[in-house]
Amino acid sequence: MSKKILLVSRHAPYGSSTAREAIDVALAAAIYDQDIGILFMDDGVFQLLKDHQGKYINQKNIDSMLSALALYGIEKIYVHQESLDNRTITTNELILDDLQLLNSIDVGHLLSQQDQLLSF
Amino acid sequence: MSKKILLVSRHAPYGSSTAREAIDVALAAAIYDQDIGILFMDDGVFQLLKDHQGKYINQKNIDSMLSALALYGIEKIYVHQESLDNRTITTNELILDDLQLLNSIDVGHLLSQQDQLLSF
Amino acid sequence: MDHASIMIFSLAIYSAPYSSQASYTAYQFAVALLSQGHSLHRVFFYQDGVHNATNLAAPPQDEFDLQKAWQQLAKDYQLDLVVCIAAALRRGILNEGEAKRYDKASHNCAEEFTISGLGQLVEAAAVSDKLISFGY
Amino acid sequence: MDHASIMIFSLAIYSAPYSSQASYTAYQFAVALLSQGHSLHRVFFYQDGVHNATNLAAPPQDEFDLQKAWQQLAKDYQLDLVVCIAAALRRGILNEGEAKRYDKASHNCAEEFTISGLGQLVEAAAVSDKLISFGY
Amino acid sequence: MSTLHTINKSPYAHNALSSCLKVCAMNDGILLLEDGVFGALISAPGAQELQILIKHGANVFALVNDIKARGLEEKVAPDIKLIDYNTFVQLTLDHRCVQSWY
Amino acid sequence: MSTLHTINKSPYAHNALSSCLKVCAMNDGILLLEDGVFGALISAPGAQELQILIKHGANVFALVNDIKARGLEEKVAPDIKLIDYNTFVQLTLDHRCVQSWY
Repeated sequence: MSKKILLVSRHAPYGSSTAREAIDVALAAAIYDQDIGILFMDDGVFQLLKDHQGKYINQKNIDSMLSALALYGIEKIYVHQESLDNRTITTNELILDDLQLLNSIDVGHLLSQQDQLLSF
Repeated sequence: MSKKILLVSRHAPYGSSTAREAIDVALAAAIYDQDIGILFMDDGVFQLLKDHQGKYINQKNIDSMLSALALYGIEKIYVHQESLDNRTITTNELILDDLQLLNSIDVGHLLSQQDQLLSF
Repeated sequence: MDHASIMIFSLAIYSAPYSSQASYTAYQFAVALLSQGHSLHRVFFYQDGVHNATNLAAPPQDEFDLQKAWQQLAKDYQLDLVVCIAAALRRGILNEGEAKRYDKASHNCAEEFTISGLGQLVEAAAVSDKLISFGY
Repeated sequence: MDHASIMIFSLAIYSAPYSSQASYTAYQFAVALLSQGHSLHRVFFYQDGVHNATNLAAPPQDEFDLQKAWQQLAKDYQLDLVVCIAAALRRGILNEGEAKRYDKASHNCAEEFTISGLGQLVEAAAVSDKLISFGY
Repeated sequence: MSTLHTINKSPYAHNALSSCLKVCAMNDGILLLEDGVFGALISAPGAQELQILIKHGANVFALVNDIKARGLEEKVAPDIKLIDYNTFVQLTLDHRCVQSWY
Repeated sequence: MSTLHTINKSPYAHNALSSCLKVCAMNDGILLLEDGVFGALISAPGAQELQILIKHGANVFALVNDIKARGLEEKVAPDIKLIDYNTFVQLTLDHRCVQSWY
């Protein structure tokens, strides 16, 4: 009963709990052995920046939660290139290495090839 | 101890409760005899459109709540002209008559002349 | 509707009732799909969606009571309404068992709702034909 | 700080803790103004801000517990923490009196919080030098 | 197969619609609902892109209950189809997945 | 007297900052906080207008705790002053009123 599931994470970290609670869903999907991928786009790409210091606002670091994705066996991590470009973020500023950069058309294709989408 | 208070209402009606709960604050200020004005700008101007039919989503009509403003003695009702223009809304489409239309510079002046701002 | 076209839905609700319209839309979507004879496997309440499960809301009598509406729909269709435990604990939604475990004097989760883990969202995604998200 | 420069603040908080950072910012603002010797006339909780008043939240032990922090700050400084009754009833935040009035089996408003009407926000605007809004 | 995109935020205030339009394919569907129905106005941000998508075969819908609640019935742009909750359910069946932009 | 404007939403996602910039006077102050601090990036929507305001005498601030939490310390545009919660309190005293854009 395993399905191809993509989690779409579009919100900035810290200002709201959406980014954090989306990661929890990705990790749960990995634990339950689903075929899960995760796509970061729009302000969601800010989650991938290095050097978060959540302690300054009494929150846990989002970037270290994201580092757990690989430990949980989540290998399909996609990033919308235009979202990075608009924010003048380069890939060497990002916490994760094994990212697949997608243009907008590729994102549309990726969405259309899933069995389920989890929108955050 | 009466102060010059301006309530700023910037959110669209119905999708969230902000617009509705802002009006409740304006009415409460009028009851407690404060010198209260209300400014509609950004998506807040959608609250002023005629012919709301909240019953279709099981909500009370915002436009009829706004009609109560005059009954409560709230006479200073300001609308940001550019917010109307951007939404191609003309003044004859609006529920209230005694509106003061302000350009952006006037809005800045208005904000600076208050004793308190209530931001919604 | 013939049997072959019956589809299995699950809904994921991420926003609080009243404050946001999204829970209301999800409720109307649930009513529509059930009236068409489809199956609703689960409604999963996450993030601020957990506030749909409170039994302490007392809205004015002339307003639509969404929390009560969910409870009635659950009774009518034997729905599986599941509240995420991690999201609920952070937001102050507890059933009797969790209240005891955390030494709280009271509890407020309506009995038609089950408190469980995020695995229930994942399982819903796995076994349903359609999972629809309702965000804030 | 000399006496003449002591100012009277009130804060209006419109968003839920945890889900939004705004309540946390408001808390830090309150701590800062109090540490500077200013006066905090009232903190008024409205819209989703009423969830700051729950006594049923049980966040993980390694996370900051904002509800508890408000309660402690209220004790330390004899703060007037007021929850809007209309907003609270719709969202399932009740004290013992309201629970009885609405025939609810339990209540969940921490004792450091008072439930009252919107007039308390208006009064705070009238008597304070500065009213600061913290929105979602 | 194609995707159904739902948008529940006003395009005057949020980027949900504009982000959706970047990745929306010609055979996808777009459903405006809740405050997203302000995107059905002729002058709304993204309205031109919506009309171009429609000309190329995409379907754009708006929940009629949300349109009526907000008093927008007379202001909806051409070729945006007003639908009810039952049709919303059918749309989710006509598309492979639903991406909710919020 | 002048107004202090606080913005707590990302300018990439919301219109809070751009709306504020329309009505902000030259002697006003702007404070970016929470997700609003993404507006302190050099390339953010509204960044040019912020720089123009600064050149004309307006003061633009960002809460340093929010900047650090998000890993943005090295990316803040010139002349945006990083401040702590104590200075936030002082800013509310230096201005007549506070308008919160959210």
